[in-house]
Amino acid sequence: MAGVKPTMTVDLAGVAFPLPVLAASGCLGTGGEPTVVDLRRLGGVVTRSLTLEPRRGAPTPRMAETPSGLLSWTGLQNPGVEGFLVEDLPRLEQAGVPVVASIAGGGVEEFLRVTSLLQHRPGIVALEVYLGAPDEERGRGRPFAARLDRAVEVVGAVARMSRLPVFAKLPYLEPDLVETARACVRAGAHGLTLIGGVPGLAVDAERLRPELAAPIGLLSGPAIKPIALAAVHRVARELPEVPIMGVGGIATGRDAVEFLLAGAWAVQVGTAMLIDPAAPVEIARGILAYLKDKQLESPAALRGRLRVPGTSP
Amino acid sequence: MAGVKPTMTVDLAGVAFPLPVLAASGCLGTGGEPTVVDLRRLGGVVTRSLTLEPRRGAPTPRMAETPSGLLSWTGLQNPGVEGFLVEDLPRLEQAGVPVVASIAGGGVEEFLRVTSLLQHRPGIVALEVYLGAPDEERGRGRPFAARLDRAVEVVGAVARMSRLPVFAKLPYLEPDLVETARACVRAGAHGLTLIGGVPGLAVDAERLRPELAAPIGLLSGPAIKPIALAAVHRVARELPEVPIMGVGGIATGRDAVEFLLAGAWAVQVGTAMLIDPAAPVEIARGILAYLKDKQLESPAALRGRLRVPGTSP
Amino acid sequence: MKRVRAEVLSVRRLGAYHVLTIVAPEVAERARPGQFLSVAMPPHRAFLLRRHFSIHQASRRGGWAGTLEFAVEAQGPGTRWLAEVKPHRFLDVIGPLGKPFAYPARLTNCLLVCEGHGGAPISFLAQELRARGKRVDMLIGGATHDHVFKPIEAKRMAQTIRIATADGSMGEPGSVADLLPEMVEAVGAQVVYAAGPREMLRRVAELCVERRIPSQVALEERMACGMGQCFTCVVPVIRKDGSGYDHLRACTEGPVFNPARILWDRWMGEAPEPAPTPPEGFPVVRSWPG
Amino acid sequence: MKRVRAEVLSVRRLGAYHVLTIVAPEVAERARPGQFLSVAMPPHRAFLLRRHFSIHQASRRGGWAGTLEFAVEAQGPGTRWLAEVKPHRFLDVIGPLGKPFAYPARLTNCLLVCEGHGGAPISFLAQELRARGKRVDMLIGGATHDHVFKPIEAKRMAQTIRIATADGSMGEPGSVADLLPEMVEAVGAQVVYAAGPREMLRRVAELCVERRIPSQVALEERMACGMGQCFTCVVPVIRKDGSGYDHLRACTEGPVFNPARILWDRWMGEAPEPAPTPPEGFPVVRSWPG
Ligand SMILES: Cc1cc2nc3c(=O)[nH]c(=O)nc-3n(C[C@H](O)[C@H](O)[C@H](O)COP(=O)(O)OP(=O)(O)OC[C@H]3O[C@@H](n4cnc5c(N)ncnc54)[C@H](O)[C@@H]3O)c2cc1C
Ligand SMILES: Cc1cc2nc3c(=O)[nH]c(=O)nc-3n(C[C@H](O)[C@H](O)[C@H](O)COP(=O)(O)OP(=O)(O)OC[C@H]3O[C@@H](n4cnc5c(N)ncnc54)[C@H](O)[C@@H]3O)c2cc1C
Ligand SMILES: Cc1cc2nc3c(=O)[nH]c(=O)nc-3n(C[C@H](O)[C@H](O)[C@H](O)COP(=O)(O)O)c2cc1C
Ligand SMILES: Cc1cc2nc3c(=O)[nH]c(=O)nc-3n(C[C@H](O)[C@H](O)[C@H](O)COP(=O)(O)O)c2cc1C
Ligand code: FES
Ligand code: FES
Repeated sequence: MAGVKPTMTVDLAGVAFPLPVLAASGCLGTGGEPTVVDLRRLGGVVTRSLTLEPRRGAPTPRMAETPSGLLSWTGLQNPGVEGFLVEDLPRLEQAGVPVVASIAGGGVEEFLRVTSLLQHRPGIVALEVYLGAPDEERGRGRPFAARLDRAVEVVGAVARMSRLPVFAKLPYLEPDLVETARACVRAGAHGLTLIGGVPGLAVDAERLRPELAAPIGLLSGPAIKPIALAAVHRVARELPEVPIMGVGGIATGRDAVEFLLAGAWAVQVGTAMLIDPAAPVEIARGILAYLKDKQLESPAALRGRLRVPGTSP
Repeated sequence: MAGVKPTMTVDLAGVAFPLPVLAASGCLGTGGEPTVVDLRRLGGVVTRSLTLEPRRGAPTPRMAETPSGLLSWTGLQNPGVEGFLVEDLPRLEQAGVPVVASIAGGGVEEFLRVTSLLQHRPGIVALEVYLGAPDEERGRGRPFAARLDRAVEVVGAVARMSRLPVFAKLPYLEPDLVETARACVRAGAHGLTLIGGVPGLAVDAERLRPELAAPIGLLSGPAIKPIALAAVHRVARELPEVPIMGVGGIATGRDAVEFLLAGAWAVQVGTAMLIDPAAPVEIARGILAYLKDKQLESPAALRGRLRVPGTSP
Repeated sequence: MKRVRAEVLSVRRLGAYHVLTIVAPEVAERARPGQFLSVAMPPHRAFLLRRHFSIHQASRRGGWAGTLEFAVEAQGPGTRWLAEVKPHRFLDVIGPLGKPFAYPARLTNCLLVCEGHGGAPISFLAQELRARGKRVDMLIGGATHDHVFKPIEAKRMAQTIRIATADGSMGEPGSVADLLPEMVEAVGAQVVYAAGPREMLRRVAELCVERRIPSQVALEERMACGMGQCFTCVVPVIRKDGSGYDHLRACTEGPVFNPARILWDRWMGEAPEPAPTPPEGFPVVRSWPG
Repeated sequence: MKRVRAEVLSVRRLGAYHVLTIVAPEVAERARPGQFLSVAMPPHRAFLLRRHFSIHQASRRGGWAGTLEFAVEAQGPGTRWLAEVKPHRFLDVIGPLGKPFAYPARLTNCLLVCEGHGGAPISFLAQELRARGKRVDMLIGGATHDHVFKPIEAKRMAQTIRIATADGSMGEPGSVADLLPEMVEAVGAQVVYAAGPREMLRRVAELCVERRIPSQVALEERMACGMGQCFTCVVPVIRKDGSGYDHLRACTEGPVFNPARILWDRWMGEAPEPAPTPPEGFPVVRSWPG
């Protein structure tokens, strides 16, 4: 067998990521904490979602374990843009890892101010607009993504201002996921990140209380993998030209390959990295092994290769 | 401790179920097959969703196992109303178990014809309108629940005709679950069944194919328990007077108690019964033990007792 | 069918397989070749569903009375767990499940064909046919010699036996299906029974239809419940009156089927299908023309 | 912090606990009382997250050099699995994690208070304080006598010790917090250290604030990662300048905190909160007035 030596670089909206595996938002602190994760071996880091001012976030308890899943809601706790730029970005920059800044806000104005403060900073290669963030301006705390007009407004405003490629990150939506994704792209998003968890509740029957103070949290981890895969598949089939970061329950190289086959251009890893800080490295290794085994030259060769019976390959 | 002897009967929309644990639709065949499940020890049986004519359903493969979940799509395979009435109902009737007939159809007319054939049959105590059924008439195969107007149309038509209480069964919807539930109740539904699984995809990376022929299936089992609990909680909080059957990932008595606390009036068990045919019996036993331990008189005493911090109990 | 707590008596390594012997008198009593067991997985696992295994042996008499054997080929987490189960542990077992192979009333020359763990039910069948005074000939195959199921025992039971392995490490290289036409002639097969991979079964089916030899095959389709409740395990089978086909449950209406009636293309996912209507996140019911 | 594959040397039953000894020289070398370990769960389980345990002992010298001990109270699936781990199995361990107890520079009389498995870190601390020439007095409690952590060893290390159990099966009936005021007086406590259930810690905090005794408590809050990445483990802590409070991570900024700065009501979920805005299925960010 001729030994194909695959290249692992992927290009999404003009940004070259050295590996198709990024740390998902909120699962690597702000990125600047000392950690057992070797930043240099990541394809990129998506920061914790950043707001203009520091936010203290939700009260505890903030998490519960569920069958093959993690239910959590930290309520956008973050040090604010300034805190991030001073405390965290330098260390990320030093590691030389591509940084995708996740931006959030309670209203359109805040998203724009965060964008303006981040988009010129060296090291930051793209923005991810967190549409799961609660719309405090017009949505009574529901996420921007829950209203198509608001999702479009935020994404559009950020995309018009931004000099960097903009990824719109959507929570799980049913049935309007594809429609919302399409609207975000029309509004100017250069790419999409799918998905940001599924709302869930855990109950403590002994204490007659929700396990989370929130009380609703977002479900992540292997439990949601099929849901995230379906989301990526549906959107990728309708919008094959749009770069998609697949995220949700990825824990192994094989999981990542499944997302690439379903139509993702790259993947992000959240919960798995909380359990095994080396997970992204192992996942990248697994993708490489798969490519070699299948004699393929790059992760892009897998994109959307899923053969649905009855459709042409 | 004064030994409270709880009664397990629950009343939903005027129907008395001897136990608050029913077999969920599609997980006990049509109900008439010989099985290791002891029908007499169930609170009730929801039939496989019935259409006017027999349906052959989806091609195989129809299932895949996912982390703590089952992904499946049988495509409404069922013997048709006539087949059910002749083959299955007699055996259910003989067992004396309350039967909830799950009705489905490709369009409003079919739902109505199924209703008219079922509603006078002895043994059938209620109807469950399966809004996850694909709308072949106006929805290009998307479920009725995906369009509020169609959900309302079907539920309204069935409720107007039916002499039996009507439960609307909703799939997971985001963000419009509460809105759709409310519209179904306004249209005449006497109760709600929440939820009917979450769309998901499983990928066979070796064969570059979806694991299911469908290719999208519905995720069920413990993986979705937090999602179903959140759905029940959200709707119950907004519609406290409406009887809710909670379903999704219930495998133990404790799981069932969590649903009752979150606002369900009774629960249904699907996937768990495929794994352990005695699961509903064990679940009912677990609820009883919990009630005794907490000195409560009936499952209704648990309803919505979840104490959300900051709200009155 | 019965649900029992069955003690594991022993776990023996046998080439690529692990043969488990369990104590389950009520199941053993009724078990017939072609039927299967369903075994529950341990609690707190990410894999929840029961696993299904053909009955390889059911002892109704003698020192082993009341025991059952099944052979596990460790592939995924469930079979790997079972292969490592310790003796004296109890398993939650339901069985016997499904329709068994039918024995021929008058015909005598039975050709039994298997590949891989399909050898487990076929070897049980061979024994029962012999006990009924039938002539048994066998074709046994597998990926490697390790996957050839109990060839020595087969030699004892069968008049003639031929072996094929994919890698040629035992018997002839290739599939048993390659040897089938010759073997059918050589032994004067009047009935053919087969168990194993779909591709092989399909070739058996084609040959038997062509030569008009009655035959039965034991299929494996993914099963969520194994007991007829969920309809996830169906196989497209042509109606007796030829008026179309039905989706029959492999767990209750099978796993043994008349291969002449199976729509192989359709079952194996090769039928030209209309492009699915956009599911938009929800499964779509597709009607399949008969 | 280091991530290591640590061999389990032994698992000893100790009343309601199982004490695991593992080989992890790089971790043992740095470990200090109050710090903790995170242990990965086995694959294919429905419970995925690492579990966290206070370091009970770290041997840097002698025959046991390079080993660590932690005590597991089996409650849920994760701790039950650990309690049954067999020697020579390897665990995926990260440690030492978190901020340790600070040793007093000048003050000498240290009162150590614990209940339940809080005894594990407190016993380690007692030993280290003794090694630094401090006077150690101890209050040890638990639900039953089985939950009183190593009382004999405590007697050896402490000048005085008193015991309380909820069911009165050992020492006095009730909580160690009931004995605290008397004990503080009796031993002339200059510093108080505590670990155990929240209710008890809170009472320790109140007394120490009232009497102006410097104190430190080791908290347990649910942790998804234990390494500072996820912010799920926060505790509301009043800022040094009194200008409000911050949500600090128990895993990196704790688990040892100055109890005077913890907003106990808020942390324990008893603060009167505004009714949550309707989340409509999505979590809602709530701003918490400082
Ligand atoms: C009627 C019948 C008889 C069988 N007899 C035997 C036997 O005698 N010896 C033996 O080794 N195996 C037998 N199998 C196959 C065996 O059930 C699977 O290999 C096993 O379920 C795989 O589980 P896993 O966890 O190891 O693999 P995984 O691939 O992780 O299983 C994932 C899911 O797919 C299902 N699945 C995977 N492979 C198969 C398959 N081939 N057939 C049906 N479902 C599958 C599993 O049940 C499970 O739900 C039989 C299957 C059926 C249906
Ligand atoms: C810093 C720290 C030190 C600890 N030291 C010890 C110790 O020395 N000995 C000991 O027996 N236990 C200790 N615990 C508690 C121990 O981590 C939990 O008992 C254990 O995680 C429960 O896991 P489970 O699977 O048995 O229970 P489950 O209830 O099934 O756990 C479900 C989830 O809740 C979390 N959880 C449950 N209880 C606790 C708790 N008390 N604190 C934090 N998370 C919890 C688990 O980590 C898991 O994510 C400590 C916890 C922390 C945070
Ligand atoms: C503790 C935690 C915090 C998170 N915080 C954020 C966040 O601030 N912004 C965001 O876009 N997503 C956040 N997420 C969502 C993840 O980025 C990811 O979309 C989700 O967890 C699904 O992926 P996973 O299954 O790999 O974890 C968070 C997830 C977790 C578990
Ligand atoms: C194999 C299978 C078939 C099902 N068929 C139907 C059906 O015909 N009609 C219906 O309303 N729900 C059907 N469901 C959904 C269940 O009734 C239930 O809502 C869902 O599985 C979630 O519950 P669970 O997690 O307890 O399984 C089916 C579920 C499974 C697993
Ligand atoms: S596996 Fe459930 S019906 Fe056959
Ligand atoms: S547990 Fe993840 S930050 Fe503390």
